[in-house]
Amino acid sequence: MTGPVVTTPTVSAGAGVDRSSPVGARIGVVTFPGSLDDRDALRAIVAAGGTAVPLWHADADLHGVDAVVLPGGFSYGDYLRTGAIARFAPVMTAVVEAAHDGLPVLGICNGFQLLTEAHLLPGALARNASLRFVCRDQRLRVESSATAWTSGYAAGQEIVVPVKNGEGAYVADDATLDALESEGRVVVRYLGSNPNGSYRDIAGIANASGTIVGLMPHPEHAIDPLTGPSRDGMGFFTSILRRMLTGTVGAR
Amino acid sequence: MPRVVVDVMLKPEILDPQGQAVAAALPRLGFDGIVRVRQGKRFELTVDGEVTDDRIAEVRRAAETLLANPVIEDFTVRVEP
Amino acid sequence: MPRVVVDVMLKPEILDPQGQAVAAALPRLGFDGIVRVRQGKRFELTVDGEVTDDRIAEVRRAAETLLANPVIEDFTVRVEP
Amino acid sequence: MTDTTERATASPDLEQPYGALGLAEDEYARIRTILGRRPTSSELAMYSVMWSEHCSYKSSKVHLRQFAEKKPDTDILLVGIGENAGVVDIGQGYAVTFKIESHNHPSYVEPYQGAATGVGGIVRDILSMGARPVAIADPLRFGPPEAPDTARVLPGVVAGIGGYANCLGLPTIGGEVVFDPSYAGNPLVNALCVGVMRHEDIKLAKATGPGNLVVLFGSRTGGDGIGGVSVLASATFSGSEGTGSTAKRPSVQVGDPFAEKLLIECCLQLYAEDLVVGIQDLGGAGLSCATSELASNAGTGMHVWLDRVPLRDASLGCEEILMSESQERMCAIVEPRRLERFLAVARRWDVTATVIGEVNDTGRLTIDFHDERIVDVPPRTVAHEGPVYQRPLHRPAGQDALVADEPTAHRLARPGTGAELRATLLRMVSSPELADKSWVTDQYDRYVQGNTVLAAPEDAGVVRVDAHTGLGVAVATDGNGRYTMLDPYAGAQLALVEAYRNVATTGAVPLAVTNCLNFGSPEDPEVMWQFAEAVRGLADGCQTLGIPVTGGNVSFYNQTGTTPILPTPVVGVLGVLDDVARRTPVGFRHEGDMIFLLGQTRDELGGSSWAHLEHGHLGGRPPRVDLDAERELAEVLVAASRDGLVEAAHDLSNGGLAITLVEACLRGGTGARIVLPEGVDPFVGLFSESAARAVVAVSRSEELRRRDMCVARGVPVARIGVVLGSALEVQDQFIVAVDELRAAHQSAFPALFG
Ligand SMILES: Nc1ncnc2c1ncn2[C@@H]1O[C@H](COP(=O)(O)OP(=O)(O)O)[C@@H](O)[C@H]1O
Ligand SMILES: [Mg+2]
Repeated sequence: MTGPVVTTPTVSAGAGVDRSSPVGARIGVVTFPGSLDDRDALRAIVAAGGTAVPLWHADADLHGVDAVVLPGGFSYGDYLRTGAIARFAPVMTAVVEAAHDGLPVLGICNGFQLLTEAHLLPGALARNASLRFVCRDQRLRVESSATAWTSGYAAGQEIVVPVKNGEGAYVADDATLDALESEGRVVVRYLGSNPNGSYRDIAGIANASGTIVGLMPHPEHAIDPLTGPSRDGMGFFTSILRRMLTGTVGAR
Repeated sequence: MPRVVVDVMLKPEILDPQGQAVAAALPRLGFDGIVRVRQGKRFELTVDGEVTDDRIAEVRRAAETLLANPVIEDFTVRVEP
Repeated sequence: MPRVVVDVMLKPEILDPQGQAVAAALPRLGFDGIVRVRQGKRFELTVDGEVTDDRIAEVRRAAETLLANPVIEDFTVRVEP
Repeated sequence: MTDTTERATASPDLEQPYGALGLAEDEYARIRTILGRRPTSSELAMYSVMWSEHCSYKSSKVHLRQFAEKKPDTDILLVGIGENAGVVDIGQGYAVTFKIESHNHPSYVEPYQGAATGVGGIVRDILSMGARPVAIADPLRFGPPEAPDTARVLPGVVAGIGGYANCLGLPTIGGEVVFDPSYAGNPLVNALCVGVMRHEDIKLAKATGPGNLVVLFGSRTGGDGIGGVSVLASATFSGSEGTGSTAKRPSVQVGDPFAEKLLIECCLQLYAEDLVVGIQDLGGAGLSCATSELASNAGTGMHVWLDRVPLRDASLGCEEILMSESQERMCAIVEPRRLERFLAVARRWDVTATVIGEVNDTGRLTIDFHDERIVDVPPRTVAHEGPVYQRPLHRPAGQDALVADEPTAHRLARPGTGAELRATLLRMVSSPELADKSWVTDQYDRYVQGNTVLAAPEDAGVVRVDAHTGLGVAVATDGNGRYTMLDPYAGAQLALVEAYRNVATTGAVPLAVTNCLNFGSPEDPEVMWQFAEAVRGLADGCQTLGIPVTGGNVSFYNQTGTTPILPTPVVGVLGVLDDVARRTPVGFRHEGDMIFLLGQTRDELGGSSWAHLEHGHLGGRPPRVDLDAERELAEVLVAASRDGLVEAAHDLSNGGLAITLVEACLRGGTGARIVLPEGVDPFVGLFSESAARAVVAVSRSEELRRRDMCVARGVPVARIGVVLGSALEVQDQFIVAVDELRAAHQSAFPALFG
């Protein structure tokens, strides 16, 4: 958390590493007070072959990263609303600005909540319908491979990735939902039973250009069958690295 | 339809981490005039028929048993004007 | 010290599972007169000095930017009597 | 007016409310002798809380000594009993610390907050050893599942544990959910935490180095839990002398997991930069405990300016500040030259840190409040030289009758036909005691930190410690109040061997033990007999198995009215895996694998799930304990995992072979065809709870090696079937579809708790 670059990948040997992925792209992971899955996101980036760069909430400098991951956790305890206070962290000013200029951003769980609070993505995440925190291995369908973070999947591909949240119900008004659907911006959808009461089983969405993606499930916890249900989540990280290499980021 | 509001707040002596988190965030956003925040719950109840004294008494009992946790919370009941 | 209250409620069109759960529990406990429940948040803010119009405006801005999420929530600000 | 030492000397005859504070007359007299005067009200507060049962272990100490006396010969203990938590060497320069604690009474009063602050407390214990907390387990016990109060307590407790642990980023990897009417007014909420560190990072609670500073950091101090720590002290300070105010004080503490998360990260950075000399968490007895223990452990003195303590509630009197159990606080000893950096690290994590005192060499703990001396005591007398009691013991009058009431076929009707066996199995599988617990465990984040290799419903939780080598640890907790009621000596050992077996089943080598002893009142000689027997059993068991007790916790006064709970020693066993990739899971996953039963089955149904669930019966003797057999079984299971011989393994416990087979089938999503060994009564074979047994699944190609290994170690082994299809079939008895079993297994909790 103190050094600028994670040099020693904390990942088990050979675990889910995609040898064909490009090396070198620098992907930042922001640590807010209360972030929890920041190390796991860093680990997933390294496992995918990228260079993981820890970013600190109080530092408005993005250190020249090529993309940013906003990780899971309970930033500021999530006491007010999830992501509501983190949105005002100095680093977010830089992230929002860069995101408007096309910097790819992936928000996972708390990061998704934060993206909606920061109005980089529409809608909001509300309390789970069950009123309980839910942690389980979830079947998902990747609805769109036309984003910076899902280009490595086939549209319609089914994957299994953990969800773990207490406020993961995606809500928005009908007009917004209809627009998301018609513009192909629903990126992942829950299959089987909906874990949190999300409208239209939505698990993740993208902005219009496909650079910004937010989802409640945790792909960083599905990179190694030893510590997760599958390695199905790896595609989010290899997708962005491949996009970097081919220089198509933000220019869909 | 008539509406009865039950406000539930943590007892003053109980730690309120939620209120604290908000209070700590406000000055960072440039709101300096707010010195203390406590966060509680607000229930808006729509009651059947008129708001009689009996209804209010019922709401009060509901507040006591379900809406508030008397071990750590206080509540007030009032009819919305 | 003077107190300003901000009430935050989910917009009517947004699902309120907490309110629903309470509404479902009430009849089980024998409270039959309450037909609908919505649950929201209540913030009690203690402000510095007098409650001037400026202060109220500040609280309103704080509510807009931080205390409520206008995408899904409405809020009201009032000075506690 | 503040009650100063001067005033105490000048007014020796002032009446003091020591009785209301839970101190006996002779205890009060001893305090006067120690001080050579009457105590000030602050000193009285400190002694009363530190000499309470909870802090001083006055009734249990004479028994707990056996854990040290009978400690097996081992060099794995880097820090032994007596510190916040023991530390175990797991090799490769890594050390693990783990400990279990109870938060029973607070969780009854306010289930969510009681359980949440229970997690917070044990995590700080682990943190104070210098370790990063890496996992939680939560053994829980509640009243009857269908009781209305259980519907209040259980969901609240579970949400509280999840709410706190999830927010800290700690995976919850194991635990228990047990029901019995005796816990109705007194649920048991025990929490275990595991932490990992490098050997050189171990920290101790010692205030060494005169001139060093005492820094209090974390949350501000409020009026929480005052008096809560001395279970007997219901009296408040309102009647006492001094500054004690009459304001209302909360009886319940509210946890702030976000504050604790920051405290964890702050401490880990402080350790990494080597900025602390000694450190102690603030738990029960708050500052009274932290200051006196830090000074006493180091044999130094300490001076504290109590008015410097940052307060949440300005109306607190000095006695209350000393006794407050406000959560999320730590106390560090810091060299003056490191202070600036210390404070900078604290600021980085938004943690309030304040110098409240200084270490000196006076051998006394002195505390001032606004320039007046309110405490002047030898710290050892507060922290370590409290009263010790040899409480009277008495074997319960009804014990013989209880043991004589064997669940024989004559006394309790047993299912005779295949159809009856099938119906019995389905009823038992759908009882909350044996049903699927994912309603509970799905509320816990098991993935966070990215190192969880096994979690519920596996036999033990397994977390990876080192990603390069795959080094990891396994932990399991067990306890059985029914067995312990029938025979406390054997019951404690059965808890031990079950946890031990669970750890070995995953392939981990069992290394060390922690325990939480939940009992009724120590003033009841019959309860005290149960306690003494249980401790003796546990100490003997650990000695024979060769694994030391590294720490634990005693919780007395668990009773409703005068009726005590079932005596419930909960035992946690820690094991190590050189490579977690070798862990053995529970589920039968591969069609065609051969199923073996290891160990010997006897007609042992005393205290069993069957007797309890089908007949509401508790009597007879619990299953026989055979520690040598347990050790041999564990060796076979560990060796099999190391050599890659087994595809799955699951131990036998509550509900016997039948339940073990159901769980392995459901977990793996397969069926099995079982042929019970010849000469075995089908009912006994399926439902007996004989210990030292496990089921393993072996691929056909490994069958011979497997058998040889068992034979070589003298472990009885029988091939009982094959993984096959989508039904569980017990040949010549019954067949039941896995889907039907799953529906029965999964329905219980949602039906009860929504
Ligand atoms: N049942 C027990 N078995 C072994 N050690 C115990 C037991 N109960 C308490 N201890 C040890 O006694 C010491 C004091 O316990 P405790 O008061 O719970 O610690 P803390 O002060 O950290 O809360 C600790 O080292 C603890 O491990
Ligand atoms: Mg401790």
